[in-house]
Amino acid sequence: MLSKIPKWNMALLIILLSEILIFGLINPRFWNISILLNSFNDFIGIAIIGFFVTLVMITGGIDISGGSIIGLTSVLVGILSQVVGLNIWVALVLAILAGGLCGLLNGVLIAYGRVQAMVITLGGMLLYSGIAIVLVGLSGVSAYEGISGFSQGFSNIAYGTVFGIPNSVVLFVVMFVIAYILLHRTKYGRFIFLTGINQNAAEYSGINTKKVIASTYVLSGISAGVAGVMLTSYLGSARADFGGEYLMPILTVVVLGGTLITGGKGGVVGTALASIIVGFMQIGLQMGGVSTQYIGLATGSLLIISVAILGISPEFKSNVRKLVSPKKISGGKV
Amino acid sequence: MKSGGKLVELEGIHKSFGQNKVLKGVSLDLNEYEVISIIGGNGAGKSTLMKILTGVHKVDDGTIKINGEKIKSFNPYLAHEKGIYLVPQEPLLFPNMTVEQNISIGFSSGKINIKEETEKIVEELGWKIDLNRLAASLTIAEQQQLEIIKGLLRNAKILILDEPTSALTFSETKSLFKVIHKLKADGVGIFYITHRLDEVFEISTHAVILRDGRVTLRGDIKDFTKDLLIQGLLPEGSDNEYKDEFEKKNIDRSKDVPILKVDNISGDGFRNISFDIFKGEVVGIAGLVGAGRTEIAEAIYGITKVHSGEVYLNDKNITKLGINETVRSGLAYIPEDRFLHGIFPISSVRNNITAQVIKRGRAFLNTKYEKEVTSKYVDRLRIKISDQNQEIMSLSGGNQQKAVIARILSTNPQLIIMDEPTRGIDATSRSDIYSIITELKEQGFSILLISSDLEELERISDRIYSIYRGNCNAYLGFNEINATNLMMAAFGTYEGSEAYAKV
Amino acid sequence: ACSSNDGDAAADGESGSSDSDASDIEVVFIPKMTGNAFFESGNDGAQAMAEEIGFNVKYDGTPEGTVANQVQIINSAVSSGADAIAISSVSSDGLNQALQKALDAGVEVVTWDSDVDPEYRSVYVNQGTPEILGAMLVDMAAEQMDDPDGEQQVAWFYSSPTVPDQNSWVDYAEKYIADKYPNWEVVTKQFGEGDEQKSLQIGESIIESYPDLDAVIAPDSTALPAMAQAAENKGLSAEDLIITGFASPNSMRQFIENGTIINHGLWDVTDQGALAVYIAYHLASGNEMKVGDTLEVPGMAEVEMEPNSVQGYDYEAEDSGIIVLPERIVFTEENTNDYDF
Amino acid sequence: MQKFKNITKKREFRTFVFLVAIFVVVGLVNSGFLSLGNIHDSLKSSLLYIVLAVGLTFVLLTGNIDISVGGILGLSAAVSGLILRDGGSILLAIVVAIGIGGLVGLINGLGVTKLKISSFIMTLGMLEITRVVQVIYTDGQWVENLPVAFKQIAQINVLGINLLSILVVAGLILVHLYLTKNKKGRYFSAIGDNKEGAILLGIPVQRYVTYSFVISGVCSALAGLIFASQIGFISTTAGLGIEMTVIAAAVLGGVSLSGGVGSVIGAGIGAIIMISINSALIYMKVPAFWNDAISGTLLIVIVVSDALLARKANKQAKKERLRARVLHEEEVSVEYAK
Ligand SMILES: Nc1ncnc2c1ncn2[C@@H]1O[C@H](COP(=O)(O)OP(=O)(O)OP(=O)(O)O)[C@@H](O)[C@H]1O
Ligand SMILES: Nc1ncnc2c1ncn2[C@@H]1O[C@H](COP(=O)(O)OP(=O)(O)OP(=O)(O)O)[C@@H](O)[C@H]1O
Ligand SMILES: [Mg+2]
Ligand SMILES: [Mg+2]
Repeated sequence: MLSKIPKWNMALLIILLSEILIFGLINPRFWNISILLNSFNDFIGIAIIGFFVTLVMITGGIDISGGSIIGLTSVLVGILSQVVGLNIWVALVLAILAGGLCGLLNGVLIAYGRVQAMVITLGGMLLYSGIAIVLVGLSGVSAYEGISGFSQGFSNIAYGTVFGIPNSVVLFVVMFVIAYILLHRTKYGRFIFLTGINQNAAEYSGINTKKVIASTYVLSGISAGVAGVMLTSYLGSARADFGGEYLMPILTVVVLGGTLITGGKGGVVGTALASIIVGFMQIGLQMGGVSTQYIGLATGSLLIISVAILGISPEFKSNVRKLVSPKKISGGKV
Repeated sequence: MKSGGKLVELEGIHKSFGQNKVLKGVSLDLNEYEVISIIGGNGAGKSTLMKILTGVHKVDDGTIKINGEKIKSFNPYLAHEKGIYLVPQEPLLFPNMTVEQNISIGFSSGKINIKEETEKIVEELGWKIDLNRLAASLTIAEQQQLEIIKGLLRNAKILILDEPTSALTFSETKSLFKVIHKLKADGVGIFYITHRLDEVFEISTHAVILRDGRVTLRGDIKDFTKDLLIQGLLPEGSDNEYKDEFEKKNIDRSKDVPILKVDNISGDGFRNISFDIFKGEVVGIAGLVGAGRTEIAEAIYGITKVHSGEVYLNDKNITKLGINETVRSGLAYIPEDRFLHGIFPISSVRNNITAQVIKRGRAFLNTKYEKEVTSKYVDRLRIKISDQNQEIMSLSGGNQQKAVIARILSTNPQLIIMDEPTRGIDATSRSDIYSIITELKEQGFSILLISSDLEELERISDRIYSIYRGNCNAYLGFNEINATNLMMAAFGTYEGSEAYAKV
Repeated sequence: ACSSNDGDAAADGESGSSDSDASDIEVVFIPKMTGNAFFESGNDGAQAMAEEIGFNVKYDGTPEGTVANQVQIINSAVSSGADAIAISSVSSDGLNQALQKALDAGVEVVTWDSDVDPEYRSVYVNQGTPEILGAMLVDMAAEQMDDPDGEQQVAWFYSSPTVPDQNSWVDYAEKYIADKYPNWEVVTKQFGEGDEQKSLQIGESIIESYPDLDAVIAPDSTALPAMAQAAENKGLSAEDLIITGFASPNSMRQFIENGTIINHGLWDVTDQGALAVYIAYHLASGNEMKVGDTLEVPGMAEVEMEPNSVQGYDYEAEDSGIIVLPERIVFTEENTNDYDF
Repeated sequence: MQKFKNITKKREFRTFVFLVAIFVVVGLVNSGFLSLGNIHDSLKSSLLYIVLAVGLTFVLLTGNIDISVGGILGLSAAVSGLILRDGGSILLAIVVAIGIGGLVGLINGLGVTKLKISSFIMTLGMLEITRVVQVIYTDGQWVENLPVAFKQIAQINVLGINLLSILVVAGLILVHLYLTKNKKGRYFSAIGDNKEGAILLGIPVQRYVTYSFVISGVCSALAGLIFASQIGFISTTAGLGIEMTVIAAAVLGGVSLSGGVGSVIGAGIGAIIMISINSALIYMKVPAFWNDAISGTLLIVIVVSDALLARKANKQAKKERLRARVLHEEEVSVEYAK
């Protein structure tokens, strides 16, 4: 299943296009390009973490701590800039680095401790959001009010535009290109695949698989940090509980994008398409009058049906062929 | 010879995987009291045919009759009911179960005492096997032994052995043959697949040559000679004669500086090992399964720790280096367990072959270069593929092995440690590999060859060290290398020109 | 009583084509989270009101109730051309930019239950200020005590340290305690994360690890029933441990009836929901509301728009104010059967 | 003695030691934590997680995963809760719940085996679908005021021990025996250990994979009933996010996510650890805003130290085995004398 990734990307593209077509027919406002572009803000966090969780998943791991790293970096941006009084841009860089540090902890424990990634990052998920709450608790700002009062420059991160294109779209593209090049164009990316397919064989081939594995978690942590900064700017406030609900959506876009949960196969193009599909589906259905709490039915069905259709197609096709020409295939006797 | 009832009748079997037509109308019968050797090149379709006979693969076309009864829809469960058992080419054990659990699982008749039966058969074979060990900790040879034991225990009416001896040495093979002869006498029908042509004459009643998805030759074993078999195996219409020769010269290298100098190393599974390898020679390592040869190789390569002693590559101390650094220093290793340590199963042939060359390159990949390297080695090793992007898992076992060898060769290492390099490789390809080894020697590369195939060791090694229970017990110089000496050495009873391990 | 149904057709920016026909008006009614009895009851009220008047209410929320989700919902409400939003916000400031965009697009913004920065909405339908509610929580516990002025150990138990409203009530309540009942000691503050099983377990652990505890105050619709269940499991009645807080009467009735608790409070969230969407509809129909205005609401008493200062805000504007629900209810054995939400 | 030694080598034993360690450490701070009452409570609180973990273990053993447990729990609890609230019999409610669990499990299983959808995707999709179905079925309302008789079930004590706990523990042991001693029970781990090998041996792989999902679904439904009985009301978000806790519990107890390894006993102990952490922090009187940070750290410390211990033991075993093969100095002379 999903073995022909380019084919799967094609399928995703078709899903995306038909989605745009159908939702537009239901509510023509959906075709408003600025609504579509601005909607990137609402799933950018899921997408950019998804890009790098794709790398993690290809090594055969999983990272579910991204959502809580968002909360932690958001709080850090807030505390460093508002409470400690650092320059906002310095605070922002430090917060992203902290995200990388969280990823490093995950990565080192998983790669060098050889512990199952799911549990380590689950522990990480609790730990990082816990740290965020503790930081807020210790710094004296009230956890429930959030930290706000950011400068206009900071809020431009999310609300600015480049040549009329919203920054969120630009960031989406930039992070995508980085992930794409890393994964599909460099030696490092190849090592990620090889490690995910057979860590032993990669090790015997002289690839430092532990470093490769650990580094993907660092990248994933950094991307979560970037998402945290983006979200803080977008929402104009820093809170510990930001990102908490991203856990399943991130995994959804990665697996819907065609990356094998067992590692070794996949790609960021699929993740990018899938995140747009899921993001647009959300808006499209909402604009079509569907209440958000029912959208899970659509995403769930989409997930199962699309993968099922691709999965059965070879068998299905051969069955159809057999039905059409019941007896002989070709090939002569000896 | 007794002749018995018909067990298996295959007729007009067709099978393709996608575009790849693997079996093009194979017809084959097996009777009681028969051992049919199936031989054929890598990728000829032998394993596929046998998997069809066990219901693992569905036939596209053709009929299967078991005990005269036509089978419509076949599956492994049904195959077991019919008394068919396959000992697979690649061991398919349950790594997280103990040896005993591996033997007992899926046993259909609960009546017999499995433990007792196992002990009986193990004794008969003379193999050592600890029932409480976890299968994950078995070496490939031990896994193969376990698979064979499983097969022998099943009381199968139709037993299929797919290259059972590829990782076994002569002594294990011999005891296996004894058991096979007994089974045959009991009326069991046996399909036996091998690339070791000598075995064919030792064990079978009939031989079948499968080439390119068709049976090209079949008959009573008495009608065959080894040359006839080889002729039958050669690609159709190929005019190039099969060169079954390997040239080696006795050169006095004692004055040269060794490429690899192993100086009295000890580690887990071996102790006090010393030897040298010089430029342009093949040094063999002989020994029985479990003697500790692989452990020595892995310690040199940097996978496991050397407790004491030193290893020098070109005078550089590489004892404490990790795999990364040893690779960079010019060492390469072909591991014995292809599936666990060799291939990247769900990756393309190209990515498998270039996995190590790209390490030398820059940060960015160069697809053109990768394609070139791949096609060069695919041609040179005659790897049977339909496309460079084909998943390596869909290749036959022998072709997978060749891809692994291609990967190592492509890095141009100074010294290659080959651990069972021709396991599962057919006779013609084997000579391809030997000729590459000759070439490498001429170019000044050196090879450390660990092999369970006595004939191979004898033919291509310039010098041989023998390992017996973790100690180096004998040395065979160029002129001392022959089958008898090798056998004695492996059993720890040979005393060669240089004394070893006399503490 | 349908006085404002015939308000004149002042065009509001976005829903340009809207005339006085009520069925053209869509109000998006946004809870903090879905799947919570409190908000579902609010929605019941909102839907009933919409049905009565004839406008549309779309109930839109997510089970997780996070800032990002609410922003996303606001954004698509605006994109899809809704006329008004009535929202219970999960964050006092996180929605500001999204609401600003809504206002820019001509969408009316009303808040209910939990407010945002007053600049970004017209009316807040308030169940009571934190002072009122904080004091109410404490008083409900105090009135059950034999000696409220004596030394009493109390515990707080609600959903999480990051939700705004519950924390703000508790903050005020603690001030109130320090003021009025200085001998009380707050021994612990626990969070159930809105998870029933965890809340039950924490409830039991609170009972076990604070044997001298006198009262647990649980202003959370999951924590309160779970706490009562915990007490019931431990065989405690209201005599042994005072349990009170905010939750809907339906979820607490059995505990009142079997004597596990004496009282708990809430306001009529059905009314609150109804009022919120009615005001939103009223504004979206082109009417204006100014501080001091009164409004006749169908099926309810007349309400008055008070200045933001009642909630302690600095921001004052003519068209921004607060409507405080007239009453909050303390449910006891006597009256619990009068309510169904 | 030998037997005891064998037990100590088992993975479950280490998990059990961690559990005891947590109780002892917390007990040092607050002796109440070591009281029988609290141990009893901890077991009771863990029941539904134990049941979920048992079901999930079947799926994990076959090398698959089931993310939909929380959704099935919520849906079956809500449907049977409505039956009970509206005066239906308890038996009917139980049957319906199990039916729902079994049905969703069957859909999961068929999706995985017949449509060849990876189990992660299949059950993730089903998780979302069951959640929405629950909202639609209950009209977004909580199911409240369950009959006292039903709630009482969770509180029945036999000889001072909670009846449900006895049933669950007894069931756990039976399932453990089935999985380890029964010929067919071992198929589950065999499939996860080596699918190709299992196919070759004639094990009906697809059927057993499907069974595993059905079992997991039924267990989720049973957990839903325990949930309803213990808690007495069912929100539309009942069991939200529970899958991660259950997965962590199973892994903590030594079940491998890649299949073939693990036991239900271990998973059950893992569940008790995961759940006891919640109350441990209350007993230790740590300010609650530390909870997540501490549980996260604890989880990491346990799995990492366990992995290190396991690795060390493996290395030691390998070393000993290899060493035993080597002919050592004292033996050499003997050998050569022959
Ligand atoms: N599962 C599969 N999918 C696709 N192709 C396959 C598959 N299994 C085998 N093949 C192809 O079928 C052909 C025959 O393979 P098979 O394993 O039967 O060869 P073999 O005769 O056993 O060779 P060897 O001696 O190397 O084991 C090869 O070309 C191989 O690539
Ligand atoms: N407990 C274990 N766990 C994992 N791998 C093991 C274990 N024990 C041995 N091995 C591996 O088995 C291999 C060694 O095999 P073996 O002991 O048969 O070596 P050998 O004596 O050289 O065998 P042969 O003579 O057949 O090559 C190495 O790859 C080693 O790492
Ligand atoms: Mg083969
Ligand atoms: Mg070996």
